[in-house]
Order: sequence, then structure tokens, then C-alpha cells
Amino acid sequence: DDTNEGTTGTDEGTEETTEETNEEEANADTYVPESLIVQFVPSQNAETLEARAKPLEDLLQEQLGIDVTVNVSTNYNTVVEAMASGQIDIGFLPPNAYVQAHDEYGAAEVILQSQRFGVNEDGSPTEDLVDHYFSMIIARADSDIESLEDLKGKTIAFQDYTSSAGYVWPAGILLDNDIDPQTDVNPLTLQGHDAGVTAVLNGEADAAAIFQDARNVVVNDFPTVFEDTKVVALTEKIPNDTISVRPDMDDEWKTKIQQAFIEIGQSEEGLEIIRDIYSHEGYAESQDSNFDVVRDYAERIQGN
Amino acid sequence: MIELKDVSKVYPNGVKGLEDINLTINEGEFVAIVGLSGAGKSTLLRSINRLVDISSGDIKINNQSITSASGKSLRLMRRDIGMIFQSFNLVKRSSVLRNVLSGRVAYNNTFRTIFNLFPQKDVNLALKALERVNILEKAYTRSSELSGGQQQRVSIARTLAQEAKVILADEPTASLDPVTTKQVMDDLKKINKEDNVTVVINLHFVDLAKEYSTRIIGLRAGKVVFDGPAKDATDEVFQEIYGRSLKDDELLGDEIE
Amino acid sequence: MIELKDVSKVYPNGVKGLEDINLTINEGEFVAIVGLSGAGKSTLLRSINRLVDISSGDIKINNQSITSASGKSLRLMRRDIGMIFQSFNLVKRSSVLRNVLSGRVAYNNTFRTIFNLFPQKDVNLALKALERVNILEKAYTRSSELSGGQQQRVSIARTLAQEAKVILADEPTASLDPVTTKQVMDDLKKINKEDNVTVVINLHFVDLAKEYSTRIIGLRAGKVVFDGPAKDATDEVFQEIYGRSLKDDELLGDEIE
Amino acid sequence: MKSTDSLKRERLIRRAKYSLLFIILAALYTWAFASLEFRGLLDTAWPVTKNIINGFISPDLSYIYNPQGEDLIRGLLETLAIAIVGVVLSVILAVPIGLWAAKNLSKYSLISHGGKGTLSFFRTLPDIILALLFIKVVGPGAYAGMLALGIGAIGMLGKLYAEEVEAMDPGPVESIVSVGGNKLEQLAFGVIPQVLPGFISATLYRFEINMRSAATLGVIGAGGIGTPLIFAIQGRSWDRVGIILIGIVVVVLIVDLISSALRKRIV
Amino acid sequence: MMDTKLNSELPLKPSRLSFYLLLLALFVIVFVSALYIEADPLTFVQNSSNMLDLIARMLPPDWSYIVTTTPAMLDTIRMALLGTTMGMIFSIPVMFLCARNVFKSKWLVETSRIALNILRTIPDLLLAAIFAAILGFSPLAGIVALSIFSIGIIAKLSFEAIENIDNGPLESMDAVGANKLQWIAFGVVPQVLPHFVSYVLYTFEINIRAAAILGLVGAGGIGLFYNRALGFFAYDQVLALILYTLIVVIIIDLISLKIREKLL
Ligand SMILES: Nc1ncnc2c1ncn2[C@@H]1O[C@H](COP(=O)(O)OP(=O)(O)OP(=O)(O)O)[C@@H](O)[C@H]1O
Ligand SMILES: Nc1ncnc2c1ncn2[C@@H]1O[C@H](COP(=O)(O)OP(=O)(O)OP(=O)(O)O)[C@@H](O)[C@H]1O
Ligand SMILES: [Mg+2]
Ligand SMILES: [Mg+2]
Repeated sequence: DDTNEGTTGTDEGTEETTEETNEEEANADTYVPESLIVQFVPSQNAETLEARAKPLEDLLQEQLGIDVTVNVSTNYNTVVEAMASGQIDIGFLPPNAYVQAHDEYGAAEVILQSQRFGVNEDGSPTEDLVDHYFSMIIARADSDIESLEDLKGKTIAFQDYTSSAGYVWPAGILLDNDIDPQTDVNPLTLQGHDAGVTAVLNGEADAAAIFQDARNVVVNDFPTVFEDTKVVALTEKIPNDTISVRPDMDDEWKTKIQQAFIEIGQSEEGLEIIRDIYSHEGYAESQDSNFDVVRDYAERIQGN
Repeated sequence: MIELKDVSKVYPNGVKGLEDINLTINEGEFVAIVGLSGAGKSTLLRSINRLVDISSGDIKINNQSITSASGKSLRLMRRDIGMIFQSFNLVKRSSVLRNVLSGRVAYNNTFRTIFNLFPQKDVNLALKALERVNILEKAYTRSSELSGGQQQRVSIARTLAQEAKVILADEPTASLDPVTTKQVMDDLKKINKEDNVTVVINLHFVDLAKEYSTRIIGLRAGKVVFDGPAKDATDEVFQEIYGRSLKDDELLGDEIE
Repeated sequence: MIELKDVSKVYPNGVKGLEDINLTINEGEFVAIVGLSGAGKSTLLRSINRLVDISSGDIKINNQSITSASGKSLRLMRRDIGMIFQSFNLVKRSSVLRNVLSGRVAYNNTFRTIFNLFPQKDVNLALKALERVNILEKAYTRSSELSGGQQQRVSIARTLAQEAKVILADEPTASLDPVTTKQVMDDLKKINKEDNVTVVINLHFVDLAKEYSTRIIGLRAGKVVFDGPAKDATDEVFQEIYGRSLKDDELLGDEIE
Repeated sequence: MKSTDSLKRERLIRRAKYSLLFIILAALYTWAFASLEFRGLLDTAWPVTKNIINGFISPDLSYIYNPQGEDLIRGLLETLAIAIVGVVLSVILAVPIGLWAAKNLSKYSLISHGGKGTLSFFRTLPDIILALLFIKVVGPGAYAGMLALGIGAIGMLGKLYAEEVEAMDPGPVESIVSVGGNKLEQLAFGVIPQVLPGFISATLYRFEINMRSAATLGVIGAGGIGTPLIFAIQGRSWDRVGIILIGIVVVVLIVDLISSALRKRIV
Repeated sequence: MMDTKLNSELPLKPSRLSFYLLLLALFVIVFVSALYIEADPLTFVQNSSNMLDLIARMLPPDWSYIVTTTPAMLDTIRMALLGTTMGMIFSIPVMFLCARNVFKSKWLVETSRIALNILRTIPDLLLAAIFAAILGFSPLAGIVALSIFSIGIIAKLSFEAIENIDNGPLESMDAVGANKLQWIAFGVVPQVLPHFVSYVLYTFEINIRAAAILGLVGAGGIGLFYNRALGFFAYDQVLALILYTLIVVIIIDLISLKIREKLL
């Protein structure tokens, strides 16, 4: 349904695909992979960034029975561009990048979302598997900031506009409370959620918008970070990272891939690997409408 | 035959290198050009093979104008004019042989020369040229490992290998010891005699000019102030070429301005 | 007074630059060193101010050994020995004045010299030195804009400004025209006479050596083969210094080996 | 006296020129400094520095070798391969452009300005854009990384090459002109032999930069040592950062040793 | 007769074998590396049209972005200016210590070189993390990080230039009895100055492009806008930024050219 004019390079993407289209003229508009290339960017809200490709490669290969190459990148643009050119078949995309890729390029179609445990106030994981996470605004424990209203006129460390947890959702709740994130507070744009936490710790920012719970990233450097900071507010749910495929992917294969990932998440061995390496606890089926909330937020922020 | 007609050269900074030079140099002559530093000797020599573009006038080599030549025809004309530079202009890091062979490039296909695939005939010619200047055994030595005199002889060998019909030599003996100087001059004389090659040579030393050349041209401030057989170049003539008494205060300052 | 005792120099590659040189040069002498290319003239000169470290023997300047000097005392000894290099060794991009002033650095505080804050006395000295070699008006010109002869005169001015008691000159007139050559030699003679500065000079040209020097030292293959007053240096002596007849085939090849 | 007058005038002109330059520079730096404020050392300074130093003192040795792959050794090897092929690609492309940009090789300065402009353009292309372009062509991986590094280096190498050519002795070229050599022959006999040592050292320098270009390789998912390094820094695993940097330094030093030994024989 | 003499006097042609072997070894290394990373020229040729897709998205550039980003560009320029200046000052002692013809002590020179090598290996990401923690998320941290980064480039390029200078003036400074500092000031500095200046300006240019490092320490600058434009897949804005940078780079190049002409 989402195959629009933006899908490029699907036919002559790789040598294999060229052969394949020749053989199956009838199915020319769907893509039946003979081997799969997966690219992912470890999501910002992973607490360990031990991003290895090989274990996932092996698991998928076992499940799908075809060659799988997994590739780790540090940038979402490359994932989207590679998908748009048919250079990769499956990409792990964060919500905002997925929406862009889907709406503007028609380069991606979501099939799964990763699941994680929820996070408690103190940063420890909850028992429930969820397909969303939260963003929060923290301040120093000894500061007089108690609620969102207190943030007026204060310096707040955000991430760049493209970051769901670091800007879009926090800006959303500020707007809900009639605080303009650009004019009513003094915004400081940082790169990396750890930078946000650090800025609060050393007093450069009064508060910081970070994913829950980015304090874990810096806990090695600052062991007392959980005592030294407090959570001022929690945002609404943010959808977890997607696993998307190129939209011309054969429907049968879409299902196959979905099943493969879900099973990996359920098997003991698979779970151990995806937990250790990607901080994922499993995968759940997903559809595009799950991301309407992202579109909403984007609009609200833009409209502001 | 080299003919210069009303040749003038004004450098971009306004310095007049040459002014209204009219000269005819016949085949087989051995011409020495003498003059003070800055008199225009190098400019004159370099105009002949158009390393310097003259501002007005015309220079003809064997009735063909080099001033208006270009591209292939200019290269072919240059092929027939060898030049020995005061500072040798060897590629120090290349072997002696390659430097000599570089004199043959205009005879060969570019591709071959670049990959050092010179015909055996050319290699033999180069080796013979080295033999003629007595440094054959240095053929595979890096040029940087030679003494000044030897480097000068390599550059002469390059000109020999070039089989040029005219040799222009710009102070080829500066900074050589008297023995080597004599050797280099003898070499040039030999080529001049044996192969009937025209030699035009800039010289600082009057006695060398008198000893070797058949004709002396005196330059002063870009103009010819003497032109005649070597035997007519008396001490008074040189006195005139070099301008003033040797005790004069500001010899160099003026010309530079 | 310069004394060389059993001085030998073997270069790292095995070439014997000097062999068992014993010489005493008195204050106020004007000594010319002559010899073939590669005979060791430059090596000898450069050993005196220890730009070349000798392999054995000892060199004393005014009874103080420069061979064993180091650090500050070496610098002070060098301050008193001026050197004129064959290739001028000016910093081409610096002005003439700065080049001349560089001869004064050893007299001054490091900090001041680096920031070009020379005492007025030194600047005057430098300007006077330039005046003496007749290129005062070029003081602020970049050295690269000078002709060869002028550059050589700047390097003489540097040595003058240095107020050295000994001047070593390595072929200072190579590639100069006869007028400038004479001028440079006259300058040196004048300094030698007027300031009683000892001059040791390498020369390629026998007639210059005879005309200007009081004493001639002939080197051949690193050894002294003649040492005596200029008037004793007959043509036969030079014939011996320069080895063999000028027609001999392989003059340079041998020495290099 | 004529000479003292002109001397004085020259001195005056020089002084005026220098004063003007000084004023311009002073204004420039005042503007630049105006934005600065120094807040003193922060509370976080010591804990972070200490942890980083600790990480370097006790590097994560277990990362050196891992039977499954994706360890330091394989990362370095792959980075080495990328750097080697990348530098070869950039040399092939940068030499002609560098020669084009060298002022002393063309008669009209307009021509060399064209070359210089081309080099400037290549230097402004951000690595990430190159990465995107090539990932679209050959897919993510070492190949794309090599292309991005190779093309990305043209601007710098070409500039260094051109400056090397501009500083060479014109004599040998002149002598090839005088024997009637054409442009190519002038290059082969007069220019290249002279500039070869300079070209080689610029190339080695670039090769070394390629070895360290973790960021580009990380973006592209090139599989070299770049991605793990970036993740280690972002995840603040200083012991991992330590071992990777030590690995890079060791490889670069070894390559340095080998290349200077080779250079002595060729040059 | 000539030929027999030729043969007897001609030295043996030196064997080029080791040279060719070396060349072969290099070729094999490159070839194997290319195989290892699966660099197949054919794939490139076949798919190169995919690039056009991205290029088409860049065109036409969003000129208005140039206006939007001008304050950031000015910030970047001023931070680059200060960072380069500091780097230049620090690199002066380093480059002399690394030059073999200035300091004869092998120990000293080699140690300095290794230190410089290590310094250059520190990635900008790490520099950013360190200086952000020490000096805060501020332009100052960015400038210090840039200056460390600059030392590596300027010192490396300059010490190689120093090693290529003419030995003559150095000897003449020996001959007049200059001490080391004077020797450097009068013999070395004037000779390397044009190179040094051109390397400093080149580094200035790199620093303007190395905008990422400034973004990382929260110092803002053009890097933030690059990321933003990329994050929104607004390639027309990216192109505008590239062209903007190109203009700045060309201006710096022209200045560099003029200064070099003056000094050379
Ligand atoms: N490229 C140039 N640009 C400007 N002026 C030049 C250039 N080359 C030479 N001149 C000037 O032209 C005049 C003649 O120079 P030329 O080199 O022909 O002299 P010369 O007789 O060869 O002197 P020397 O004996 O010193 O080699 C001099 O005044 C010199 O300064
Ligand atoms: N740095 C060096 N390393 C090795 N050998 C050298 C070195 N310098 C000079 N020689 C050799 O030492 C010998 C003497 O050289 P020197 O430079 O003293 O000769 P010279 O008499 O000054 O000759 P010229 O008239 O050519 O200047 C020569 O055989 C030369 O090849
Ligand atoms: Mg001349
Ligand atoms: Mg000598």
C-alpha cells in the first residue's frame, strides 16, 4: 500500500536481485530476497553499546535459511538511503527516522517493534515487556525545580530537534503546560543524552531532557548520579525502535522475517543475545499507525 | 643559421633585458657572448630557443621563425637546439643515463619515453655521448652523487645525445676548477669542429672567450656593444664592454633598478 | 693564529677529505688555497671553524683548541671567525639587513635578537658594513631580489659586521663576472689590510690567487703539496697541484672513488 | 644622500603596512574573543578525566582477540585494508588534479585556479555526504568506506601535491622544454622525479589519517575499528576506548617504520 | 672499435630486481586488500546512477538556509580562528622538536614524534568528552579541543617542511656562533614561514569543516545545522550548507595564496 514513486533501485540493486527479477517476471513488483542485508544503528536508549553484528547474523540465518549480513552503523541517514536504493533489506530505525523514511521516501515499511522492560523511577527495569519507552526531564536533586512550571526561565539541555526523547516529547509536555521550549526557557542543544546528564551534574543546565534512563550511561563516571538528580517529569509513551523492511518486500517474506525475529526473542539463546547486545527483550508485530503519535508530535512542534 | 631581427625583451616588471638586437650567426660558428652580470646574456641565449618570449622583433632558425612557431613545430625546432644551463638543470635524483636520454624525448613516442622504453639506438647514442665526455662509467649513478664538473659534463652529454645542430651554453664553466673548465671548453670545441655544430656560449672570462671562440659579442645593458672576430677583441674593447673602471662604485646597483 | 696539527678527516663513506695536515697561519696573512675539485679545500676551510668535525688531530685558534671546544665557548670562538660561503648561504626571504645583522647574534642577548631588537650600535655596524661593500641602498630589499654578485657582497658584509678576526672564504667569486670578482677580492684585501684580519680563501683561479694572496697552499687529494709565498708559485707548481696534463682523460673520476 | 632618503621612505611604508595589518588582526581577535567566557574548572572535570585515564591504564585486553570475530585485531586489519585501497584510489585521482592546480605548470593562472577550486570543492564535501552517496551505490560495508575515504582525501592530497610542485626547482623542466619535450614528457622527466619524495610523504600522511578515520567508517558500517570506537566513546567505556586507541597507535607506528625503511630504498 | 670500448667501460647495469620486487609486493598488498574488502569496480559502475537519486534531492539548494545559518557560521569561524591560533602557538615548539635537522639528539626527536603521533590518534569525539567535562559545554571547550586537534596537523606538516629546508643558512648561523634559539630564528624560521602559514590556514579551513567537534561540546556552530538538516532528510539544506562552506573555504584559499605569494 505504501509503494510510491520513491522506491528506487529495487530492480537493479544487487546482482542477485537482477537475476531474480529475470526469473520471476510475474512477480516483478515484489521483491523476493535470496539473501538479506540488515543494517541497524544501536538505539540511543540502549544502555550498553556493545554493537556486534555476528550473533544476530547467525540467529537470523538459522531462522530464515538464507544468507544474512548484519551491518552496524552510527547514522540513520545511511540506513534510510541504503534502503531507498535497495542496498539493504531490513533496517532498524528509530520512530522519527522511520516516519521520515516512510512518508517522504516510501523507503521503509514497519513490520516489528523492539520490546524492552519498562524502567522504574530509580532507573531499574520493571517486569513488563513494553514496546515503548519514556522521556524525562531531570534536575539536580538539590534544586528548587519541582514541577514543569518551575522550568520557566531556566536553562534546559535538549538534544537536537530530530530526537524524539531528547526534544520532541519533552517539548510536547512543556507546550502542554504552556511553556514554549524555545522562548520561555533557555534551551541548550547538546549531542548525546549523556551530555545532558553531565550538563545537569556540573550545573551548566538546570534541567535536561533525556530518555529514561540515560543516567545509566554515565553511572560509571558519576556513581552517585541517581542520588544527585531527580526526575521532574515523565513524558508520554514513545514508540520503540522499528524493524522495517523495504516496501516492495514480498508479503510472504515479511511474515517470515516477522516470525524469525519474534522467535529469536522467545528462544532462550536468542533472548540472551539480543538482550546483551541490543538491550532488546523481544520483538512485537507493529504497523504504521503505531507511529501516528510521532506524526502528531512532529506537527505540534512544527506548528509551534 | 640564427637570425635575430630587432629583438627586444621587456620583462613584466619593466626591466629591459634586450634592446634592438640584430645578429646573424652562421652555421659552424663558435660565438662567445660576454658582458657584465645583468647585461642580458642569459636573456639573449634563452630567447633563441624561446625559453624567454621576446617582446618584439623576430628570431629565425634556418629561415624558420621560432617566434611564431608553436606546438609540434616549436618542439621540433627546439629539438635541434641543445642548451647547457649554468646550473646544469639535471634531475638530481634520476640516473645519469636517464638524464642523458631525456635529450632524446622529442625523437620518440611519448608513451615509450615515459616508461623508459627508449630504442636501443637511442641508448647507444646516450652511452656514446657519455663516453665522449669521459664519464661513461657513471651511467647508472644518481646524478646527485656527482661533483659539479661531472654534472656539467652530463648536461653536455645530454646535448650531444640530442644531436642538436646548435648548442647554447650559459656560463657552462662557472664554479669549475681550471682543469675541468678546460676540459668542458675542449669538449665544446670538439663538437663544434667535428660535427659542425654552431655554439653560442655565455662566458664570464675574457681569456676563455678569446681562446676558444671565433667571434665575440659584447653585451651591455641589453645592447650589442661589440661584435667581431675574437682577435679584434682588444683589452680596450673589453674595457668598453664592462663599462667603467673596475674601481667604480656602483656597478651592480644600476642595472637592477 | 690558526694551527692545524696532524689533521685528518675521513668522511663516513670512507672518503679521505684531509690527510695529516700541518699548517700554521699567522695573524694578518692572506692565504689562498688552491687545488682540484675534490682536493679537500672546502673540507679544510670548514674544519677550521668546525663546521666539519675532524677525525684526528687538533686545530687551535689563538692557542685555544676548537676541536675540543663546545657549547658557549665554541660559539664564542666561532663568533670570531667569519665565513663566506660559495653559495652565499643567505636566507633568501629575509631582508639584506637582517642577513647582515645575523652576524651579530653571538654578541647579543638571545631574546633581543630573536625579536629583531638589535642595539642601535649593531644596526649602525651592519649599515656601515653594507656601505663598505657598496650596497647600502639595498638594506631593506629581500635578498632574493639581488643578483649573484650582490648576494655575495651581502655575505661579505655579514662577515664584516661580525667583526671577525679571521675570515674564511670558500670560492667567493665563482660565477661572478670579472668586474664583480675584482670588487669582491678588493674588498677582502681591504679588510685584510685595514683591520688586520686573517683571510683564508679557496680559489679556483690561479691568477687571482697569485694577484691577491701573500701565501698559497696547494692541496691535492687531501694533502698539502705546496705551501709558500705567492711569488714562489710558478707555473710548474700549479702543474703539480693540478696533477696531470690538462688533456688527461679521467681527472674527476678518480677523486670521487 | 639619496640612499638614506629612500631608506627612510621604505621604512615608513613598511611601518604603515604593518600597523594596518596589526589593526586588522586586533579587530579580528577582539571579535573572536568576545564570545568567550571562562567558568573555571567544573565539578565533573576530575571524575571524568580520572575515569578516562583509568581506562587507558587498564585497557580492555579481552577485546584484543575474540574467536567469533569483531575484535580489535580483525577491526584493525579491515581498517588497514580500507585505508590502503582508499589511499591508492585517492592518489590516482589526486595526482592529476594536483598537477592541474599547480600554478607553475600552467601558463595561465586561470587554469590552475580551476584546479584549486576543484580541490576546494572536494575538501568541502562532508564525509557524511560521501558516505551516503557511496552507500547507495555499493551498499554498506568496507567497500563504501574505502570509496568515501578515497574520494574524501582528494582535496587534501591534491592541495599538498600542488604545493610540493609549486616549490620545486624549475630548472629540470626548463631543460626538457629546451630539448623539445611535450607536456607529458616534461612531467615524466622534469617534475615527477623531483616531487616524488614529497608526494610519498604526503601520501603516507594521508594513509595514516585514513587509519584514524573512525568516524567516517563508523557512519558507513564499514566493519573496521571505527564503529566499535565510536560506540565505546558514546557508551563511555573508557577501557575499550583505551585498547582501541593503543591498537591504532601501534599499527600506525609499525606502518611508519616499514614505510620509512622502504622510502630510504626508493627515494 | 667504439663499441668494444663501450662494453669494457660501461658499468654493470644495477639490478632493479629489488625495486621491482618491492613494487610487486605493494601491488599484491593493494590487490589483496581490495579483495578483502570486496571492492568490485563492476558493482560501482552498475549502480552509480543511484547517486543521482540523492543528488536530485539536493537540488536546488535551499538558499534561505544560508541566511538561517549565518550566525552559526560566524560562531564556527570565530571558534575555528581561536582554536587554530592556539594550536599554531602550541605547535611551534613541537615542530622544532620533531625535526631531525634542528635537534640532533635522536632520542629527543623520536620521543617527540611518538608523542605527536599519539596526540594525533585521539579522536575528536574523545577530545570533546574530555574538554566538555573539564570546561563545560561551551565554546571554550570547543576551542581547546580544536587547538589540540590543530597541533597534530600543523606540527606534522611543518616539521616535514623544516626537514626539507636549505642547509646553507643553517651552516652560516653555525659559523657566526649563534645559539640554538638564534639559529632557529635566523636560519629556520624565514625558510619555513611560507609553508607554516599555508599549513595554518589549511588547518583553519579544516577546523571550519570539523564542525562536528564543536557540536559535540555543545558549542553550537554549523555542525548542529548539518545534523539537523540531515535528520530531517532535508538535503537541499545540506547542499546550501556545503556551498556556504565552499565559499568560506575558497576565501581562505585565496588569502592563503596571497600570503604565500608574498612570502615565497
Ligand atoms: N624573470 C625576470 N623578471 C624580471 N627581470 C629579469 C628576469 N630575468 C632577468 N631579469 C633582468 O633582466 C636583465 C638581464 O638579465 P640576464 O639574466 O639576461 O643577465 P645576464 O647577462 O645573464 O647576467 P648574469 O651574468 O648575472 O647571469 C637583468 O637586469 C635582470 O635583473
Ligand atoms: N659530506 C660528505 N660526505 C662524504 N664525502 C664528502 C663529503 N663532503 C665532501 N666529500 C668528499 O671529500 C673530498 C673533498 O671534498 P671537498 O668538498 O673538500 O673538495 P673541494 O676541494 O672543496 O672541491 P670543490 O672545488 O669541488 O669544491 C671529495 O672527494 C668529496 O667527494
Ligand atoms: Mg645569466
Ligand atoms: Mg669546495
